Formats: sequence, C-alpha cells, structure tokens
Amino acid sequence: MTISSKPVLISEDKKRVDGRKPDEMRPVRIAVGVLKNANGSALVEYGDTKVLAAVYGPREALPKYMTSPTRATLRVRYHMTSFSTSERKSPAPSRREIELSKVIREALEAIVFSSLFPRTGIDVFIEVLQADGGTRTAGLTAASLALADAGIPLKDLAIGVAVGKVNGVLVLDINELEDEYGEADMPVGIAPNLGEIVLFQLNGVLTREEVKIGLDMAFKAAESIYKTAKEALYNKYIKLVEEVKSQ
Amino acid sequence: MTISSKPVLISEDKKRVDGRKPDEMRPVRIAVGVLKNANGSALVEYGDTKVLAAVYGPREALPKYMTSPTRATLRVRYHMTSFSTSERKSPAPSRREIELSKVIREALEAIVFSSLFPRTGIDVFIEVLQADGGTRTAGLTAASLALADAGIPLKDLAIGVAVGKVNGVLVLDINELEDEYGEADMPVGIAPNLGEIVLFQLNGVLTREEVKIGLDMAFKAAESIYKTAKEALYNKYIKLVEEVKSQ
Amino acid sequence: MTISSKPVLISEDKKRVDGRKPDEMRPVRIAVGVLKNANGSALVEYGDTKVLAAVYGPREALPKYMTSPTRATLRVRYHMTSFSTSERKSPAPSRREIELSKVIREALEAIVFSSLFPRTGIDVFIEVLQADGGTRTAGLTAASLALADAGIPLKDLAIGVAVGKVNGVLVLDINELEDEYGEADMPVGIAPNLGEIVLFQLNGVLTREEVKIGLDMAFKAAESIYKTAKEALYNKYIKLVEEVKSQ
Amino acid sequence: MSITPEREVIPTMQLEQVVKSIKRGERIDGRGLLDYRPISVILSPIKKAEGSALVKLGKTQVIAGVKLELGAPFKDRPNEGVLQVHSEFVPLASPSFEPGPPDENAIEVSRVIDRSLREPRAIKLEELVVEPGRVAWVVYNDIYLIDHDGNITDASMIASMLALATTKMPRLIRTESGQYTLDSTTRETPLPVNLLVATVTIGVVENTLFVDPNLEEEQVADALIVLAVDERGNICGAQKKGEKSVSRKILDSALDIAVEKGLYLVNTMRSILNNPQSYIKPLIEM
Amino acid sequence: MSITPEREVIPTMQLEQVVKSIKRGERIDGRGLLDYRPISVILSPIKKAEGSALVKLGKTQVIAGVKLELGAPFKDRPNEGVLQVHSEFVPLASPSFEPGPPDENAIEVSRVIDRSLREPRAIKLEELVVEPGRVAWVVYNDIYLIDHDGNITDASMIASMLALATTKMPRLIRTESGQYTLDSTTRETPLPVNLLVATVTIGVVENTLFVDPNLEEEQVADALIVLAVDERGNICGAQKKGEKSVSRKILDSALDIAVEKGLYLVNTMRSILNNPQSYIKPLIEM
Amino acid sequence: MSITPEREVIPTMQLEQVVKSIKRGERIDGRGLLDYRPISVILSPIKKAEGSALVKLGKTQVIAGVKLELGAPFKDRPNEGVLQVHSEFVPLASPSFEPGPPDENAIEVSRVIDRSLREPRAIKLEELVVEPGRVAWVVYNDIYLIDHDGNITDASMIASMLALATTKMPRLIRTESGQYTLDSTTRETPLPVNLLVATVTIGVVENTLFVDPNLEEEQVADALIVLAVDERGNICGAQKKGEKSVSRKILDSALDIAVEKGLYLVNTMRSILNNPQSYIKPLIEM
Repeated sequence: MTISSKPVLISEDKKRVDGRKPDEMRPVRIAVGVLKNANGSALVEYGDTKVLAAVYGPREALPKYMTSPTRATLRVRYHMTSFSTSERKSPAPSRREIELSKVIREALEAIVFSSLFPRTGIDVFIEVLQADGGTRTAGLTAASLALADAGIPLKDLAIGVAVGKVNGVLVLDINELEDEYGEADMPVGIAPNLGEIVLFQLNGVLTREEVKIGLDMAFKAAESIYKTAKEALYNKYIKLVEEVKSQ
Repeated sequence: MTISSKPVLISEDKKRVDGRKPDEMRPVRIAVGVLKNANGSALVEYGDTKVLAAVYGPREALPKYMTSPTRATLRVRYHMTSFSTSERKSPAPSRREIELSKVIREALEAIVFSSLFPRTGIDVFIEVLQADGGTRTAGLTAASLALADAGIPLKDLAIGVAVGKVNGVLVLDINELEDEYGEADMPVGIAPNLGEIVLFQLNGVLTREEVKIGLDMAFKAAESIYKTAKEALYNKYIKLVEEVKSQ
Repeated sequence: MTISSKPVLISEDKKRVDGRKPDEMRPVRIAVGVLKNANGSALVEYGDTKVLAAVYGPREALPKYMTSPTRATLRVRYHMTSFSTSERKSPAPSRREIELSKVIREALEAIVFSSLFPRTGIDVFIEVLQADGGTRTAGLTAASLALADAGIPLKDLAIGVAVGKVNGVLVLDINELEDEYGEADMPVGIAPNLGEIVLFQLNGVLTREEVKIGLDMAFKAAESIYKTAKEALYNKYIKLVEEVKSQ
Repeated sequence: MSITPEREVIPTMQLEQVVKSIKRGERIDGRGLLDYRPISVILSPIKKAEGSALVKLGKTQVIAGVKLELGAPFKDRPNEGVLQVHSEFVPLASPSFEPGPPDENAIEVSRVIDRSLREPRAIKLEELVVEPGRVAWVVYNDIYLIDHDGNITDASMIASMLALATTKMPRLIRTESGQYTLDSTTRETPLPVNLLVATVTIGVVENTLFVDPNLEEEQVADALIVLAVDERGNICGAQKKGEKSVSRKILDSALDIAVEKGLYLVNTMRSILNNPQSYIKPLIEM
Repeated sequence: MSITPEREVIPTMQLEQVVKSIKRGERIDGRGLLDYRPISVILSPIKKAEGSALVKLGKTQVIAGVKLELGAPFKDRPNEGVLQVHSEFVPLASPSFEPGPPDENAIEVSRVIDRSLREPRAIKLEELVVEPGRVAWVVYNDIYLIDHDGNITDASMIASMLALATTKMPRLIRTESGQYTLDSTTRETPLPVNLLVATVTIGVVENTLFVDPNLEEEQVADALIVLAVDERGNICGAQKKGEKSVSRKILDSALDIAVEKGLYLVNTMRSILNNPQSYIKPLIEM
Repeated sequence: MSITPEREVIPTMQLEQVVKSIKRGERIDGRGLLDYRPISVILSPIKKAEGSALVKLGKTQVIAGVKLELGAPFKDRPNEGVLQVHSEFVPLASPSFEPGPPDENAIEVSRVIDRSLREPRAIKLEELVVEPGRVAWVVYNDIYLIDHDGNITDASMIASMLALATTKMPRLIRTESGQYTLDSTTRETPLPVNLLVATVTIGVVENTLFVDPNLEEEQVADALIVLAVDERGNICGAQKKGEKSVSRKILDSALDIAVEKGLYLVNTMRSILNNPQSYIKPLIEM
C-alpha cells in the first residue's frame, strides 16, 4: 500500500472529497427479500458500501446454545467478506467483528419483541460485500429490514447512520477516506418512530456540543433513510400481491 | 529443498523411474490384526507407502456427535504422521487431510451395512506412516480391511489404486516422484465383487478416452490387490484357529 | 534480550546471588481471603514471585464437563499473566502451563476429601502475577490455602518448595536467575502433617544421593512455610470474628 | 475427521416425488435431464476487488472476488505466482450452515475448483512471478455462497472463472530500495488467463443421470459426479461425491455428458466475456 | 457471533430493591447517584513490567501491566509506535467467567479503552518510532480483571492510565550491525504521555442516571453509557451497552455527567501521579 | 485447564485381582515386580525420516521418527541446535483417545522426555549450530503411540533414544549467496549423541513398588513415579503422576530401583545399537 499524505477533505467551497455537502448522505439503495432460503433478507447500499443481511427464525434453537423460557435468543453475526476491503481480509472473525456483532445485537434487542417467541432462536447474519465506511450502520439498517421481511414483530426499524468530523467540519455518512483521515467517526443507530437511540459509539474526539449537534444530524438523516426503507418493504409487498394475483 | 529439474519418468525401453512397467504395481504387502486395542486393524504397504488403519466399533457413540436411529454413524480420519513426508508435516489436520477423510468416508459408506447397527458409531482411523504416492488409495484398502477384521458386515472390500499419466504414458500405482512431475493422478476406489466405483478423483488433465483406459487399468489392478488382501485376512483367521487349537 | 555470560551463582563466602545462604528461603508472605467473589482465595509471595489463587466450589458443575456420582471433580488452571515474565507472555495457554495445571491438580487431588461432594465441581484458578522462579510451588501453596479458605475439608495443606543445584551446591527455593543458569530445579509439594509428597519433578541432573538430600531440605522448608500459612489463615479468622463482633 | 452427516428431514412424499420425476425424465422444476437452470450474471459488482462476479444458477447465488497481493512463491514453484482458492459457506446462505471455519464440504468445493483451475493451467501462473523464488503475485479467489439451492460447485466455478477472466491487475511499483508495492487505486493489464474451465455436476439416481441438481435433487441423489472440463474438451478434474457407489457404465456415461455440457458452460462464459458491458449493472435495480 | 446472554438468576426481591434504591436516588450501598465508589491504588506492584498498577474500585479489582518490546510499526502508520490493549477476564475474577480466549465482553472493554487512549493521543506514539517503517516500540497494555463487582471499564481505564503514566522505558541499544535490542534490566525515561483520559460509565434505569454501577446495578440497568473524557473535557470515546434503547434526552444528560465525573477521575489520577511514592506499597501488608 | 478424568469402568473383581497380584509380588501377566515386559525393536522402519524406531514394550507400540530441518536457534541459546519433542496419542491407539491436538497426558509425556534428553545433554546440541544466532539444525523427535497397553513413557523414551542414536544427517549445502539448504536425499554423519538415557516408570500400590506397569496396573496404581536415568546412573528427570501422595520412604526406594532398571534399559539399548543390522527388518513379515 502506498502511503499518501493526508488529503484535503473539505474544499474551499465546503464540498467533500466525493462532492457532497456536509449534511448530505450518499445515495441510499435498498432491496428487501433478495434471498430464497432466508426467512427475511435485505441488501443495503450507502454509496459504495454494500451490506447483505439475512434472518432465520424464530426457529428451534440448536442444542449448541441455551434458549430462554421467557424470550427468543438473538444470535447476530457481523462479518466482512474477504474481498470487501482494500487489503484482503482474513475470513476468520477479527476482534472488531466480534465487538460489532455485540453492538449490533444489542441494538436489535431493543427493537425485537423477543418475548413473543420463547424458547426459540432468531439468527441475524450480516455480510459486508463492500466496505467504504459505515458498514456497521448500513449493516444495522439491513438487519432490521431483514427482521421485518421475516415477519418478526418489531417496535420500530433501526436505522444506522454515521456522523464524522473532517477538517473540523461535522459531516454526515462518512466514507472510508473521510474515516481514515478525519478526526471522528460517530456511528448512531436510531429507532425513528420511537425517537430512541439503539446504537451509539464514538471513535475520535469531539466536544460535548459537537456530539449533540452530530446527534441532531443523525436523527434528521435517519428519517430520510427510514422513508427509503419503508418504500423497499412496500415494493416487496406489492410484488408479492401481484404474484398472488397472477397465480 | 533443492530444486531439481524434471526427471525422465519413462525411459526409452518403457521402464519407469523405479524400473516398473507402465501397468505394474509396486510390491503390495498386507497384514491384518496388527493392533491389540482396536477391534480391527490393518497395515498396508504399496512399495514404500505404508498406511495403518484401525477400527473401533460398532460402539456407543460419544455425546459429542449425533447418532442416527436408523444406521451406524461413520467417523473417518485420514491423518499423516509428521515424519511420513519429505518435509516434516505439522500434526494439525490440513485442508487436504480434511478432504481425504471425507472422500474415504463416503467410499466406506458404500460398502458398510450400516443399517445393521443403529444408534452406534463406527470409527475408522488411518495413519500414514510413510508417504510415497498413493496414500489415500492404500489407506482405503487398509480401512476396508480393518473393518473386515473388526467383523463388521461389508458388501465388499474397497480396494484403492491410483492411475497416473507420466511423460504421456498411463501408468499404474504412481509413486511420489511420478505424482510430482507427472501429468495426472487419478485415484480410484473399487469394490471388486460388486464391480462398482466407490472413490474417484482426478488431479491433472486427461482426455475422456484416457480416463476410460485408466479405469480399465484400475479395475484390473484391484483384482490382484484384492487377492493379496483376502490372503491376509485368511492368514489371520488361520492363526486364530491355530491359537484356539493350541489352547 | 541481551545475552549475558553465566553469572557466579555462589560466591566465595557461600552466599547466593541475592545474598541468601544455600538453605535459606526468600521472604514468604501470605494473605488469605483477598478476593470478594471467590469462595476462597490466597495470595502467596516467595520473594518476587507472586501468585494469586481462587477457588470456586463445590458448585454445580457446568454441562461442559462430566461430573462423577462418587466424588467432586477438580478443575485446575495454572496460568501466567502476560506481564509476569521478562518477555511478555502470550495469554494463550502454553504446553508448560497445560503440564503444570495437571501436576498441580494431581497434587491437590491427594489432599482434598473429594468424596464428600459427589456430582459437584471444585475449580481452582491460579494466576501468576510475577514470575521469579518457583511459580508452580508458590502456586501449589496458594491453591491449597484457597481451598482451605473456601472451607473445603482437606487432609492437609500442600506446601510447595523447590530445591536447586547451582555451582555444584544444593540450594533452597531457587529464583529465576538460579533456575536459568543452575544445574537442576527440583520442585517438591509436601503435605507436612501427613509427611507425604504430593508433587515431585526434576529438571536437571542430580545423583541419587543429591535427590535425597534435596528432599530433606524441602521437608524442612515446608515446615516453616506451613507455619506462615497457618498464621495467614488464623489472621483471616480473627478478622472475621472481629467483624462479626463489631456488627 | 469426517462424520456421516445427519439427514435433512424432508417429508418422504416430497422426496419420492423428486425421485419419480427424475426417473420419468422430467424434473420437478420442469427441466429435462441434461438442462442447466438459467444462469444470470453481474460482472464486477465489487469494485474493491480486482475482479468479481455474482452468478445466479437458478436460485443458487454465489459471489466470487479476486484479490491480488504480492508474496513469496511456493518453495517448490519458485517461477510461478500463487493461486489460493477459498470457499465460505456463510450461514446466511442456508438454514443448515453454521458460523465457523470452512467445514469439509466447503473445503472440498474449494479444493476441487483449485485443482480444476490449476491442472489445465487456466491461469498463466508462470507470468505472475516478479522475482523468481522471492516475489510473486498471489491470486486470492474467494468464493462466497450467499443462497444455496443446489449445485454449489458449478455455480462457484462459473463465478470464479468469470471473476478471474475479468480481473485487472494494479500497477506494480519497484521502489529505489528494490522493494515492490502495488498501487491499489489502479487497474491495468488483465490477469493472464490461458483457457476457460467449467465443472459439470451430474446427479445419479439409480441408473438415471442428470445435470445441475437443485437442492432437493441433491438430497435424493445416490451420488454426484463432478467433472471439470476445459475449453478443449479435456477432463481436468474429477470428484465422486455421495454415499453410494457408481457403476463403471454410469461413470462412462457421465464422462460423455460432462464434455458436452462443459463445452456448453464454457461457451456461455465466453459469450458473457465477449460482451462484458452488458453484464456490469447495479446489484439493486430501483 | 454474539448471542443473547443467559441472565444471572438473582432473587427478584433483591433486584426490585436495587431498582427502587436507584429511583429513590439513594443506592443500596449508600452512595448518591453521581458518587464513585472509593478508589484505592497500588503503583508498580509488578516490577517485571515496565509499568503496572492495581486498582480497587469498591470491590472490583484490576491489575494493568505495561510491557515494552521492539517491533514493526503498522504499515499505515510508519512513523508511530504501536499500542496494543488486551483485557483478560480470568475465571478467578467471577463465578460466571470461564477459561478461554477473551469473549465479546472482554474484547469490547479492551477496544473501548484502546480507542479512548488512541484517539486523543494519550500516548505520544509519534515519539515511539525508532526507524520509520521498520522498528518501533510496541506498548502492550495488558489488563487482568481479578475481582468483578461491576464497572470493569472505568476500573480498567484507571489502572491502564496509571500503569502507562508510570511506565519507565528500558535502555535501547543499537548494535554495530544496526540491530536494536533492549536492556531489560534498566528503567530510564518515562513513557511519553500527552494527557490523562478517564471513562465514565453511566447506568440508566428508566429515566434515572447514575455513575459507577456495581455488579447488581449493572444487572438491573436498562443500558450503560460509557463515555471517555480527556483532561480537557472533550469526549474522546463512547459506547452504548445493554439491550434497551436510550432517549436523546438521556444521552444529553449523560454527556454532561460524563464531563463532570471524567474530570473528577482525571484529577484523582493526577493527584496520585503527583505523589507516586505514597502509592508504592506491598501487595500483602503483614 | 486440567480436569479430574473420568475413570475407565473396569469390573471391580478384575481390578481387585490386579491389586492382589501386585501385593503378592506376582503380577497378572506372570512377571515379578521388577521385571520389564519383552522389548522388541525395528530400527529405521521409516526411510523418509532421518531416524526412526518402532518399539513394542509388551503390547504397547510406539514409533518415533526424527526429522532434521534448518531453522533459527532459540534466542537465549544462540550457540545450540534446537530439539523439539512431540508426542501424539492418535485415536487408533486406544478406545479412550479422541482426535484433536495433544491433551495434557500427551503433552506431559513429551515434556518429560524432552527434559530427560535435554538436561543430561543426551544430544550434543552445541555441535548442531550452523551460524551462531542465525542458523541451526532443528531436531524434531516425533512420537506416535499406536497401541496403548500401559507405560507409554518408557516405550516412548526407548523409541526416541533409538531413533536419535540411529539418525543420519543429510548433507548441508551452503549456496553462493550464503543461504543453507539440505540435500534430503543424502544420509551422512550420525547425529551427535553424548549418552543414552532411559526412563523408569514405577507403579505404587499401597507400599508395593513395581516397574513397567501395563494398562490395568496403571489403572489401579495409587501413583506412578517416572525417573529418568542416564548411562552414568544419575537421575536426569523425574515426574510423580497420579492422584495419591507417596511417602518419603517410597520415593527413596523408587530412586534405588530406577538406577538399577535404568541401567538395564540403557544396556538393552546399547546392545541393539551395537548390532543394528539385526533390527532392520520389514514391518510386515510375509
């Protein structure tokens, strides 16, 4: 890998490296129900970040792990394919992947009505197909949509979006270059209808006020992603209805 | 390791590096019942390739794996001792050993009357003591003899033999040098009485016709190895009878 | 690490590298009941060697391992913290730690009345905080004190002490420098009241007579460590009584 | 250690139906015995990889990605680049897959594909050495199965072959101190490919042979015969799978079928590669 | 893979008591909502480590040890030393810990501490390079939890920070052949530390916030918000934990609390470091 | 972690018989207390190894193989070759062995043998350095137990010692660029051996001592005392095994027995090594 000097992340006319304004998301594309085997699935793209999620369950839990008499057990795996990153990633789970699996599981625990399915397991598998910043937030969005697609009752969707700080400016939905050379990356998971935060991390240094402004930006962006997500769910529903009709 | 240039594998008078004719096996030596603890065992030598196999079972399966209510579960491990190869082999199972364990298990599934022993496990352990080409085929022969020695009802023995192509000539039972510098290695597992194929792999490039000719060679060789194998079983039986008589 | 030439381990006036006489222990410091969660615990120092032991149990054994209908199952782990050694130690268990866990477990089996607690597990966890020679012997002492502190009936304490040979002289309780450059390290575990040996290893070359003399030294030293150990147990008992009174 | 797998529990009625269909020569999904399912392809979906392809074979979906690095050649192949094939059966692809390192089935697929590429010299590894014995290109061909509806091997092979054949190598930079690095932002010369290879997976039910088994057909098959065929019609790999034996006659027929269908698959790939732009499209169509 | 953990079984009566106490603003151990438990410290208990500290936060006990080695810098950071943070939840610390490699909880703690040290540049890693791109100091910050009574993160952070701030580097020797070694018998210059950082763990029970949860309080908390604060009062790390969501209002309050209590912890550490001799004492007092 | 093993379930009657026999001084297989079982040996059965030996001690069978490679010396032993001893209890040797990495029993055997070879300097490691601190011979002594009928340690030690003492080193080649390789087709000078070492395993049942326990005797023994003895009669290794303690008196007696039987085993090995041709024979006699 060639070592480049730190690039200019915000141009004089306040444009970012990919031409976006500070509070502008990358194009968000969402498809639901993309896999045959899984009970629910979703493919989510934030720009060049592409994440696939599948849900199996509620299903009889394997003997390998315990179930609970009062609720469904969630098993969540966040995993990066080996070709998703600039340098090939070893397929073995890294410490980062183990941490993010936990953080995303806890975010999903907050939205799943798990008490409806005692003694079962709900498995959520996330594969990052291409990583260009924001894989955990796109992954959270994909996971909650796959849960919805699987028909599992949810309190709300969980929408992930990262706020960053680059060249002193707070920006929305940072890409890899901004993450690498910027000052902060703050991934936030939001349940837009509940107005609640289900995931919150900070990697970098911000003032207390910057955190609060960043949260405002995240809440606003979550609303807009939420709309796209609902459309994707609706599109699949429409398609299903049409299929039924045409039979 | 010194890098040598490719050796002449077939001399002008059609002899191979070890002096054999193309359709000539290396000396095959077989002994059955060579271990005290195992329910059945066999030591098989194809020239300098020496493989030991042991069978335990049918026995109560360990809690670690599932049993079937309708059949015996086979567990097969093909393993190379660390001193069996030119460069010392790490004792941890390699991807090659994992694949060959599966291939040999499936070959044995085809000859064991496994439905006779529901809810039990039959364990087959193969240790390559010295590797000079044809370890999986000698291993298959040894495994089927160890099963026979353990008194497990078999549809037939499974006899392994490899056909190779070296310097453009199809040859029987290739050794390591021929494997390394030859054009193809085609291991075949044959149930001689049934006339059936239980293992079939090809590592190399052959025409469709060459594959068929190679199969003819393998079937012929299997007949001859089968004779040696039966003698070894008979010898052990004779010895047992003599022991019983002498008591 | 810089390679130093072999140091003089016994000076002309028969003093050792740290000024001790051949049959002199390093200062032994013992505290019992140092942890809140564990049922029993002990911290033992032989000079700069510092070892912490904790006991959980008798407790319901986890499904991961079998219990016995006739006795308690002992699980013993001897482990070195990564900062305990001169070169940082990987936290993964080494072959040495696996062996010493077994050797210490067998020593403890000899003193625990395990038949009093059928179908339970007694877990002994030893962490070496700082290693300066004699970690297994200090660890054994700590483990038996943690068992006593947990109220588990014992036939006797097990006191560990190492005898070494340096510059041709038998010496007591060798430190790391003496271990590294000396001729022999003979760790001994002794049940002082029973007069029995529960652990015995030799790493080095000794004559048969030297072994016997070394054992005499070890038995003598064990008596003295035993006294310190009993005081530590007594101190904790006194403290408890005072606490109860003051309530 | 290889252990007899537990059977998937499928209602017997359904299984019988699958078997009957095959014997009748008309398969449950309406195909003839020697018909492949529709093949749909997206080329280069993963821009971060030097090459990639998503292949749908019926409802089976596979993504292959090719990553290039510099490394040391194998000791016994000082004058060649290194090819590494890995296959991951990630748990999102099937209810029967568990997370963890590749099991024997995933390892078998990757090794069959590895040999089928290596033996006919599908990749010109001899052109991928930088400094003999010291530095060579390492070609990682990573295969992710994302939806499993049978015949993983053939789908994985098509995806691998297309990913490799569309791989563009980044620029190699030699520093003044004689070290090598890659400028991973560039995509320059194509990876040197000698020829195309396909695998043909043939199911056996009693004496009936059929190609491209779907998941249910795999579950009723006595055996599967995987044969790799290169564009010259040679057999360049073989693997019998499954717990039953096959007769000599069956194997001979399978060889004939393999050559025919192998060339069909090679031609399908060739026509895609002749017109790659039509196959570069977004993963999500809005 | 992350799996919903089994709950510890605590008598419900007791749990209810813990919740009631928090809501009443007077905690079961008598503390106010924003009070930390007593902090007791032994500096440099492990002489074999270049730096070490034992910290008791109430009954939670943690030892951090710092080992220094020479190694290669990270490829993308050729001009910096390497910081490695590892946390081990050894089974002697709690009846619920099992032997084995670090689980997701131990990994999370070490990664939160790693980021909270790295991002505000608490250690001057740029001063720890020996030969750019080739040789650098590797700083291992190893954290052993030895008794678990809640709030592992804050206790681990205090122990790490004190161990790092009292670390003395051994002499670096350059041999004639241009190799480097360390004279591990020496302890010379202090490890270059830029600033002090604390983490503040805030528990949430319904709408009540409280700091430094003990084990029982952790078990009833809806969520935990961990916020790292540097000595300038900036937020330099954050991690929401737990299975329930938090409102925007709660998070805003948590940020305010974190800055206040973070500076309190930084000051506590500062006063210890200003008078280190008082904190160097034997592990066992006779 | 070491866990109390489950007992093999043997009918109690039979166990009692074994104990009674020992106490009576006449063992179940007719031996006296201080008699070893017959030792039968095949030298060099594995030509691919630089040295090898198959040893049958009664019905216990062990193969040791010695492989030589070039590698780096240990950092703290720059002037010595490297000895690596590994013992594998492969599952074909006993119904109670499972596949997997070596367990504590296999590790213990290999470490006892390693120390017993290393401490008396049985191998002249100082003659096995090629370039101090950089290149040295690495001697892998790999022990495969293939049939387990008790006293694995002594059988493994005899096999190891015979394999090492008959090892022939391949030719070392120094290339023009100063690299070293081995010509693995050659077998030239013998591995330099200083002296022979045996281990003597002594069983204890109450106050009775006996050597070379078979499997059933091991199961009833209160403890096993393994003592390594070199050809000079020195004690060069020791390991007490088993879950019961031994008295000082027992240990003293064991030391005396060990020296006597150790020299017996050394002499047995010496006579084999003096006449190696008689012990080079095929594994399978037809």
